[in-house]
Amino acid sequence: MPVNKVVQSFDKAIADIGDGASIMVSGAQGPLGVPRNLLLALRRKGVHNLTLITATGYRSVSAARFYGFPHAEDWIDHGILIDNHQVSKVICAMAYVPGRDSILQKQYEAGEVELEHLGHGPFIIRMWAGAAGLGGVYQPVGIGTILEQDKEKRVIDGREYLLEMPLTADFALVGADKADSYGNLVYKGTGRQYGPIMAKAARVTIAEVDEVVEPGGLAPESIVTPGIYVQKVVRAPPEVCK
Amino acid sequence: MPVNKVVQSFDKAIADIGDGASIMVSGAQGPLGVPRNLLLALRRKGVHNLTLITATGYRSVSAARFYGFPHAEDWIDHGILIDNHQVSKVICAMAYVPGRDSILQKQYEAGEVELEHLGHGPFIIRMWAGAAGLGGVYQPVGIGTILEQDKEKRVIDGREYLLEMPLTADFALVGADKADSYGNLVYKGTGRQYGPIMAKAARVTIAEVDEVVEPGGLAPESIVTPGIYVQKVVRAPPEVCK
Amino acid sequence: MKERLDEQTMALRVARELQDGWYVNLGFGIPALCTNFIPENKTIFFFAENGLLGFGRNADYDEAGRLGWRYVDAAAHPVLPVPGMAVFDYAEAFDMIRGGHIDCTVLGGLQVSGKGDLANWRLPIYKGKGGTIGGAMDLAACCKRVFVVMTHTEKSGKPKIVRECTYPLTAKGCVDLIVTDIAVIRVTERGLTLEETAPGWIAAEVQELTEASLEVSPNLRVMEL
Amino acid sequence: MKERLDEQTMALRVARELQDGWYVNLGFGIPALCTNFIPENKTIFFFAENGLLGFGRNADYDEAGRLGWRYVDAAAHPVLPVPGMAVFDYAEAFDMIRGGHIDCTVLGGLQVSGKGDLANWRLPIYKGKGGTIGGAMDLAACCKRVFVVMTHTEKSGKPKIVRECTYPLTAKGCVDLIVTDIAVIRVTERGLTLEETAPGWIAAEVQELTEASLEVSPNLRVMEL
Repeated sequence: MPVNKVVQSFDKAIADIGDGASIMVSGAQGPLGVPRNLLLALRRKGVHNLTLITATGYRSVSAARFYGFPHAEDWIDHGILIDNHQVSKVICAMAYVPGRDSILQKQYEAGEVELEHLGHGPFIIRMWAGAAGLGGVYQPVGIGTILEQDKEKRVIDGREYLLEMPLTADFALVGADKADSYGNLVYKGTGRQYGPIMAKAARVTIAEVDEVVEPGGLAPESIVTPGIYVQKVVRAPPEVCK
Repeated sequence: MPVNKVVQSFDKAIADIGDGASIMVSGAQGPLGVPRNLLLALRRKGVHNLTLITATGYRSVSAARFYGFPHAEDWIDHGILIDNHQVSKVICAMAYVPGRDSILQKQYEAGEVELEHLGHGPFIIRMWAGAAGLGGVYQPVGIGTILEQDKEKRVIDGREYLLEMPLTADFALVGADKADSYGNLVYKGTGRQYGPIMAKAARVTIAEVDEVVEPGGLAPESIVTPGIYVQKVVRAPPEVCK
Repeated sequence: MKERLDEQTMALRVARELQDGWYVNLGFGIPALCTNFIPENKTIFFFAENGLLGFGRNADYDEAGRLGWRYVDAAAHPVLPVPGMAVFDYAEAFDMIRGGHIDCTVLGGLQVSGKGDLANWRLPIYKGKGGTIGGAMDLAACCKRVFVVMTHTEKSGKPKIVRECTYPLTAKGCVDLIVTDIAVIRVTERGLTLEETAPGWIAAEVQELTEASLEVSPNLRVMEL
Repeated sequence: MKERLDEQTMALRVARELQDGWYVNLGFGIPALCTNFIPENKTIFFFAENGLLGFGRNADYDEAGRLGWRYVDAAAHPVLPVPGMAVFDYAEAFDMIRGGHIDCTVLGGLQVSGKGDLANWRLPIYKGKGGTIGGAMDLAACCKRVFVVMTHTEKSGKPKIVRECTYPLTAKGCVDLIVTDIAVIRVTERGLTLEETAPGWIAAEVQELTEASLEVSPNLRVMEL
């Protein structure tokens, strides 16, 4: 059978995601790379107790306002799952600005949501360790800070390091520019961001892309995420958000 | 001053490499990616006591024969430095086939050369740890094998891992397809191989390329090795080896 | 002497285990011959540890020259690109292996033990640090499935399927399936199960040439070739 | 009250420290203003931790729209591409930081200690797990040089250059240079050295507003602006 990873609807693409799943979602800076329609499908489905592994613990409404997008209040990113109370744990690089009316802060302080606030480098290196099959890595960031808590510290060659454990997930939802039907992905500009690392770190990766091409439609050297890391591809309708 | 990393001769490009330097050299499979002219310059210069960090401990004459290249016996790769007795230590993924008249084997058994034979994954992950500023990584390959020797073993989540330490070098010599004058590199086909990881892991990277273009001559998304990892660029004369 | 399967036929048999859509690594030697036996209605993505996924057949010298030796596999053989192929570097390739993303590796073997230990990277006669480990340990330790294809015995007649490996180990407990020139043997938690014999061979004759003990499958059958 | 430098002037002063050919990260706020003060004869490659190296000035809404919001910096501001720019992913970006490949980061600060400890990611009033660490700890701990640009005191007048940081730490002993609205102070192994004062300020007045003790450089001079 010719392999074809293209799925015809967003609801079908996320059909296997159930209550209690762990999910990495790309997106943080700018409108590119956010798998908006997959997130909307997940909100429609209403699954609960999700573990959300994302850059931030909030919806980037202020960024959307900055861009001057009409309807910035309706900005869609991973934050909609927190806002909709579908998340029971957040693992992120940036949690929230205390006191700035954060929905996550309220849920966290009410005991509704568990929070792991990692900082950016540790967030990324843990996903990388998960993607690359490592048992753990010693990294130098966070010495003398709150990140030391509960972590093994070790001096190697005269420098201090913290042991970080691998982070994987049941699913990754990533936004990309183009896919072929084998799941090979290319990204546009800084829309690349977390796509490559999350696609590698999750067991099942679902990509929302602007364009689907036949195998051969992407030059072999230009492929950023090889199809081995991608299980499903779904095409976004043109220009939902602008 | 406009930054321009292009150097006009191979001898100038390697001028800073002295006795006792550690050097990573790309190349192993096929003719692409081998920095032939930099290696020839290093042989001309006659520096000694080099630590050579390369895929193999031999010159790929048999591969060259297989390709049907004329003068396969004169095949140029990192092996010429071993053949010329300029190397006092080899760190590699594949050392030699015992008994097959290997020059490294003779030098090693005569006590002339020190040898670290790592296997491929550990070879690469150690360079990666060096490139990425890690203190060490726990990786699962080599359990129950000779690779366990002298390594810390640790059970994490029920699986055994070995601790690998970072590997860096004073210099990397890499072969690439094109560079711009800022040192951004792109590679052709499987000529990519070790270029990206060695360029990141060494303190000074010298790239031998088939073509030099102005900044802007490479699309931002197409760049594989960003110029931050590359200190010098030198253009190869057309088609020395075929 | 009874007739044994030739290398092509062994490759044919193991190739039949490869499932549609799998990402598969083939070792040097007999494993590499599997490419000749993938039916048209199956898509297998072949992986080369030097940074290729989904490549085509070997290129001859002229074809390679026309392509500027642009794509070679891990054995340094030039290959043809096919639509949907991806190129990357060694670091990405070994992340794929170590991260458990490769569905299957087919490897040659010098010895396989009753527990599925594999020895395939060096003969034990040499005692020094040398040899060529390469990617063998990574592939054997980390791929989702490890299939070994090899002659059932050494040229001297010495069994290669043994109680304990005496040759330098590649990885412990990694082998899932052994295809030889006289049998197909599955490795399970309970040990080795003889599932198929080559035409003309019976279970007792296979056991005779095997040092480790074989459990005979209730569904033992003759290989279909 | 004596006149202090405004934000643009602080940025001008710290920007003068950036050397031709450096790869430089600029934090949010005052550090980001440095882009306005790079002379034409200097090439500085600006790094954004979301995967950009060598980008140009901020794009306005129309420019960003025409570019399809293709390039944004770590603060989510659209930027213009310039020739020689490279794009990559977060993993590569943090390898660059952690691997010590970035020549310099210019960061804002809440507190800097006499030993060069930096606190800049969260006010201490909040006790929970929240806040936005982001890449601050990585940049401060791993870049080759860390320059801090900040007002010399809090709005209340409380010194920000202190004996020991009381705010949550970003990184220990990381700061090389502090540029404030009244002084330039270098951090060495011996402590803090006052190298420059803003026009109209003398060393004793700067020390007055500084909790940590300052050694006055024998070459103390007035900032050239």
